[in-house]
Amino acid sequence: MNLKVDLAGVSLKNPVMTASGTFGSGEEYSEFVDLSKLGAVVTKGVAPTPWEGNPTPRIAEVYGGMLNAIGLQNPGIEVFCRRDIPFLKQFDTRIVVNVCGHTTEEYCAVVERLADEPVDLLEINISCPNVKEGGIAFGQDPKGIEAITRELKSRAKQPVIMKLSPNVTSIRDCARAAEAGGADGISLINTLTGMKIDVRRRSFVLANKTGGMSGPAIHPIAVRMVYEAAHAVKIPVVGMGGITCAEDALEFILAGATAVSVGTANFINPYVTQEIVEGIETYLREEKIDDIRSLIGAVK
Amino acid sequence: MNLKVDLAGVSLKNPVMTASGTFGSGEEYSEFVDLSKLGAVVTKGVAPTPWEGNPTPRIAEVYGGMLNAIGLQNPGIEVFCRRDIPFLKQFDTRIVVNVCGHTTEEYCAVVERLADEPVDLLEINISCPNVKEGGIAFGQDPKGIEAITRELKSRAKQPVIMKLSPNVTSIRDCARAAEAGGADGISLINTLTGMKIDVRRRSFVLANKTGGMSGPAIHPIAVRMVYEAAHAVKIPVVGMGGITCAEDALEFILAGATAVSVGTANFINPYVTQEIVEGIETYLREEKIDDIRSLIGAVK
Amino acid sequence: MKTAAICEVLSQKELIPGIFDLHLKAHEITAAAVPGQFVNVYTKDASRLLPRPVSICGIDRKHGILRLVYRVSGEKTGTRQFASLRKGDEIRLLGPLGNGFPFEEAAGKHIFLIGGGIGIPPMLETAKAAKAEGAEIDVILGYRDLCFLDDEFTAYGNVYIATEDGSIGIKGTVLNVILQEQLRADIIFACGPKPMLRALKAYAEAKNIPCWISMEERMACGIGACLACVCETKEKDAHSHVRNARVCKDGPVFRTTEVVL
Amino acid sequence: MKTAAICEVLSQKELIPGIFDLHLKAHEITAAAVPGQFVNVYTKDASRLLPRPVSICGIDRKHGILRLVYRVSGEKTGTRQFASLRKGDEIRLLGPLGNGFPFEEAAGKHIFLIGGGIGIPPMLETAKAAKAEGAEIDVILGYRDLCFLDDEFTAYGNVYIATEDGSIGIKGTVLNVILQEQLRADIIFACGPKPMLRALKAYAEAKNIPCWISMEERMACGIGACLACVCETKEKDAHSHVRNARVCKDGPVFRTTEVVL
Ligand SMILES: Cc1cc2nc3c(=O)[nH]c(=O)nc-3n(C[C@H](O)[C@H](O)[C@H](O)COP(=O)(O)OP(=O)(O)OC[C@H]3O[C@@H](n4cnc5c(N)ncnc54)[C@H](O)[C@@H]3O)c2cc1C
Ligand SMILES: Cc1cc2nc3c(=O)[nH]c(=O)nc-3n(C[C@H](O)[C@H](O)[C@H](O)COP(=O)(O)OP(=O)(O)OC[C@H]3O[C@@H](n4cnc5c(N)ncnc54)[C@H](O)[C@@H]3O)c2cc1C
Ligand SMILES: Cc1cc2nc3c(=O)[nH]c(=O)nc-3n(C[C@H](O)[C@H](O)[C@H](O)COP(=O)(O)O)c2cc1C
Ligand SMILES: Cc1cc2nc3c(=O)[nH]c(=O)nc-3n(C[C@H](O)[C@H](O)[C@H](O)COP(=O)(O)O)c2cc1C
Ligand code: FES
Ligand code: FES
Repeated sequence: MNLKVDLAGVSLKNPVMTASGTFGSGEEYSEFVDLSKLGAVVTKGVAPTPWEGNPTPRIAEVYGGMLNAIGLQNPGIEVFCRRDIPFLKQFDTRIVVNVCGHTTEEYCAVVERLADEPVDLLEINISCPNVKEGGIAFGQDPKGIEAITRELKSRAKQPVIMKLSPNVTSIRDCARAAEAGGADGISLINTLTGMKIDVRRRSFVLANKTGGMSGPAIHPIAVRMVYEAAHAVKIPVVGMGGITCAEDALEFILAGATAVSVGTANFINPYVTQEIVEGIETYLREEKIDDIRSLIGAVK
Repeated sequence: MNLKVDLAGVSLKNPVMTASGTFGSGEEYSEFVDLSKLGAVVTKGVAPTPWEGNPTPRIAEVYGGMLNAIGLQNPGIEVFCRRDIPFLKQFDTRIVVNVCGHTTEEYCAVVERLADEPVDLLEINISCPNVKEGGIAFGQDPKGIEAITRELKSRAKQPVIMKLSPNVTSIRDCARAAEAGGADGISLINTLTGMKIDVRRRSFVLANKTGGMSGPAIHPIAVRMVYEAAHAVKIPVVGMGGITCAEDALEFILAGATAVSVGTANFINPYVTQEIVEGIETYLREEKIDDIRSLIGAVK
Repeated sequence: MKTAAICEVLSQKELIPGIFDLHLKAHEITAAAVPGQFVNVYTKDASRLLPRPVSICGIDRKHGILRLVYRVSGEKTGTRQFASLRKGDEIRLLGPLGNGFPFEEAAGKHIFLIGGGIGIPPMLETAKAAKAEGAEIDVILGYRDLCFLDDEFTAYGNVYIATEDGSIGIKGTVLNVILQEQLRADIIFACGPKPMLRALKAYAEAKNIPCWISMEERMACGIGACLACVCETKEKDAHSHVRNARVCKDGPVFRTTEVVL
Repeated sequence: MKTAAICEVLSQKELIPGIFDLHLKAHEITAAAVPGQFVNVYTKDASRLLPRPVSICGIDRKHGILRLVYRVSGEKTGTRQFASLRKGDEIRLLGPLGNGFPFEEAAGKHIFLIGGGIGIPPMLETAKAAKAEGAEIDVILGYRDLCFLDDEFTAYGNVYIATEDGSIGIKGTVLNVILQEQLRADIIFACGPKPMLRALKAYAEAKNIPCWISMEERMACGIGACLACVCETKEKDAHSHVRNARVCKDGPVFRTTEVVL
């Protein structure tokens, strides 16, 4: 039985990765999960310098999910390279670094700094709804996506995966723009912009007013977008959004994803990523499928 | 205590309406709810001629909601005028007719046919994700929205509310386009396009592959969009998406909606619309608020 | 009168693996129900919102007891949640829904009551009602292998059994029973999987026997408002005039001659 | 070692209206827990996903019994669901989380243990631990009106009470107690609402008394990974180097001199 997949030229031992921002740099969850059992660890977004993020409250519970407006708090690339990469190198898993910036130059700075680091893939977050500059501003406009992709590709040593926003009219156009800019893959979905109001206090629940919605509630929207994107481009697609179990992950794969990322579910069950790997194995066994790759995009 | 609101020149006894397509033409739910207690009944979409809708399965359960791809089955405007309007006229509530069509001409035909009928408002569905022609094709492009709004406004005798799609990059632009076209109001959100895959059968759950997602899972996204739209235009906004209780409805009103529509929740609790009216009354009493209108857009 | 009510569980037992027999206190629903109607059952877990339609298997009007017999369709399903209900627990129902079998048509006639698999439960109360009308009843039940409820039908008529593997009764389908036992009827009432209904429709129409069948479709409202649950009809349906009748309201019981299977 | 475990409810009672006292079988968690740590409690209802952080009120390592005392914060909340738990029910926990009070600092010292409202529960196990270290303890508890847990503190020290309305003890806040009773301490441990913590911070820093307080913030992961639960610190935090420490991991207990309130 083969669980290995090839993501933009990088071989993953299985298609299960972590979703950026929900798994730190793996350290906290390594108390629960053997990171060597995962296809890859995708780190929290990292910028050229430390970012302090948004004021609190940063999160709110919503039906079947949550809103977050963390605002990309992170220690900056130097601390990251010194502390987090060596930590992750202890494990037999792939390292995907999620990159953020306020400007194209900032994204470029991170990508260049990582050139000689033992990092397998770069995931470029052009879809964060919670920062004033950068983030989603890049990710909602096909022209912008193509331009920044091209810029980063000309500098990156590792394969580049562009992380797309679901807050768009046509995910197909965004996917094609990333492909046109030379991306080695795309990942989606980032969070859907949402809002919660406290009707008794008559105020926003989040200090940032809006936040990104994640969790099982968004899964059907994410599957649809992954399906559309996978049919629009030839580069591989990483599917995410609301995965809580192996079946949720398999929906993405059947819709056309080569790999998947698990986010919010980690907060509910810290063992979940490893359980999903095991659940996929069980599924393949029960369905008598030899090779997970035969499932990629199998539902048309 | 005042619950009355003015929606595009039409006075509603309270802001609670039904969401199109979830309440038939009111007859079935009149066994559970006193329709005279509602601000308005919004009917299922009606076209110039009978439409047979999509193949089954037309619905699927998803986490915190459902997908539907009914495909606007309806008996056409003649049967509707003969049967459904007289039924609704028995009640002391406002009648809002939801209009659909494959082409601008078809929308116009319905609107013209309704000119001399005792109908209070028209809601124009340019956002149905489940039909091949018409529907969402009109509703995702600001230019298209403006054009069809202008066309309909030149023919309509009743105030026109344009129903917008959430499957867009900028709901603000869509809202402004409707306003520019002369709309008397806008309503949102229609359903978010989603997909569900049966991983055991390895096929789509819906015959139509994709369907529109509704129910409490979409509420935070809808509240955000209503907030954005209400701040982009001067015309009144009807908020909907995932309302299951008075608090959910009040979030929309605080975000800027003049009225709200309750959809999927009817399927779970057929008494829900009336309970929401009562819940809003209780809230106003407890919070010592005299006039619901003071809450419209109160959270900024 | 349809009612949405929170009902108390009186008892629940597993008849055969995966098939549960649930007795509920539901005065208002039993007061209004007729055989062949169904109820919508809601899960407690708020993440699953849609109702599970379940046919009425037994109506005890005097004590207000409603009986449902249902199959757990898989893990992580709503029916799996129902299976954990214990005496004293509560569950939300909406019903009675749909039209029911026209058992008054059975008065004084010789009838077949045919059930296949999880389509068997509604036939039990139908048998009771048809018997009360003075019908002479042949009950024909099709199972995969293990039987349930079969013993309870003997009070109302001759019971014939077919199993896929032939472990009990006749090997094959309910139609094999009819042919092999050379049974005859004036009227047929049936509920079961689509292939069975299709075969019965062909049989009944060939023999010119009036036949009513109970149909299944995914449902949301359960009362005819959402148009989720349609099935194709020969003539224009009364609601939308497009040959798509609502299973929940215009059915679930249809004359075979009305529907396209 | 943190564990996510399904725990059995041993008992639950309502101490005063809306405040519940829950005893759980949680061997792995009690084995690792120290006073001032907390656990994440998950609802059964799958529509509510985030954990409810609840401080550990009691640790019975011998019997593996964990005690939580919590307030139902409103209708339709997760805590309202917890309140319906009965003996034998199960509930999912993750813990122990956070750092706890440095009760070893209390060894042989005179200390204040201060709790305000629903901040009182964690002080009970802290009192036990500090007493075991040989501390001399003044317990100062602030309530709105009705008292709970106050009688249990008498085993560990002198108990002073303040109520907002003065119905019991001294009218006012815990600070009124300190001033009015002219109490003195070498060290302070406290948990309670932000205004109380702010006042204590000012008091302790003015008097140069080392003071540790337990902070509150909305949480998702509970283990330091998501950066939801930060509080402002004076110096750069160890994780992100931006003066935003994680309450769930770097806290919930901080030296007042570390944080900006
Ligand atoms: C009129 C009618 C009467 C029925 N009577 C019985 C009965 O007496 N006993 C019995 O065991 N079953 C009966 N069924 C089938 C029963 O409704 C489904 O088995 C059940 O809904 C499956 O729900 P689940 O929670 O197990 O599955 P899930 O997979 O959790 O269901 C997800 C959604 O799909 C719907 N769904 C899944 N399968 C079906 C199906 N076959 N038909 C309709 N909706 C489905 C569910 O209602 C739910 O909305 C009847 C169906 C209909 C339409
Ligand atoms: C470290 C720590 C220890 C705590 N210890 C206790 C305790 O011992 N006893 C006790 O009664 N309460 C304690 N609290 C507060 C408790 O977490 C909240 O009252 C509870 O989460 C509210 O949940 P709910 O289901 O009642 O409300 P809901 O409105 O259903 O909660 C919605 C979401 O908001 C979060 N939330 C709401 N209020 C708070 C809050 N004040 N702090 C953090 N998250 C909140 C919930 O966790 C949940 O994710 C503690 C909080 C923290 C951070
Ligand atoms: C608390 C939180 C923080 C996140 N931070 C990041 C981030 O730093 N970079 C990024 O690209 N996505 C970030 N995301 C988005 C997730 O990686 C993921 O795309 C999204 O949450 C959908 O997946 P899920 O539903 O499984 O959580 C964050 C999500 C959450 C909930
Ligand atoms: C079964 C179903 C049918 C619908 N049919 C229509 C329709 O005919 N016209 C329309 O404008 N919207 C239609 N909608 C969308 C709803 O009116 C509403 O915009 C959407 O469901 C969000 O609200 P909710 O979450 O409260 O259901 C339909 C929704 C559902 C679930
Ligand atoms: S389920 Fe709504 S019409 Fe039948
Ligand atoms: S709750 Fe995730 S870092 Fe504290």
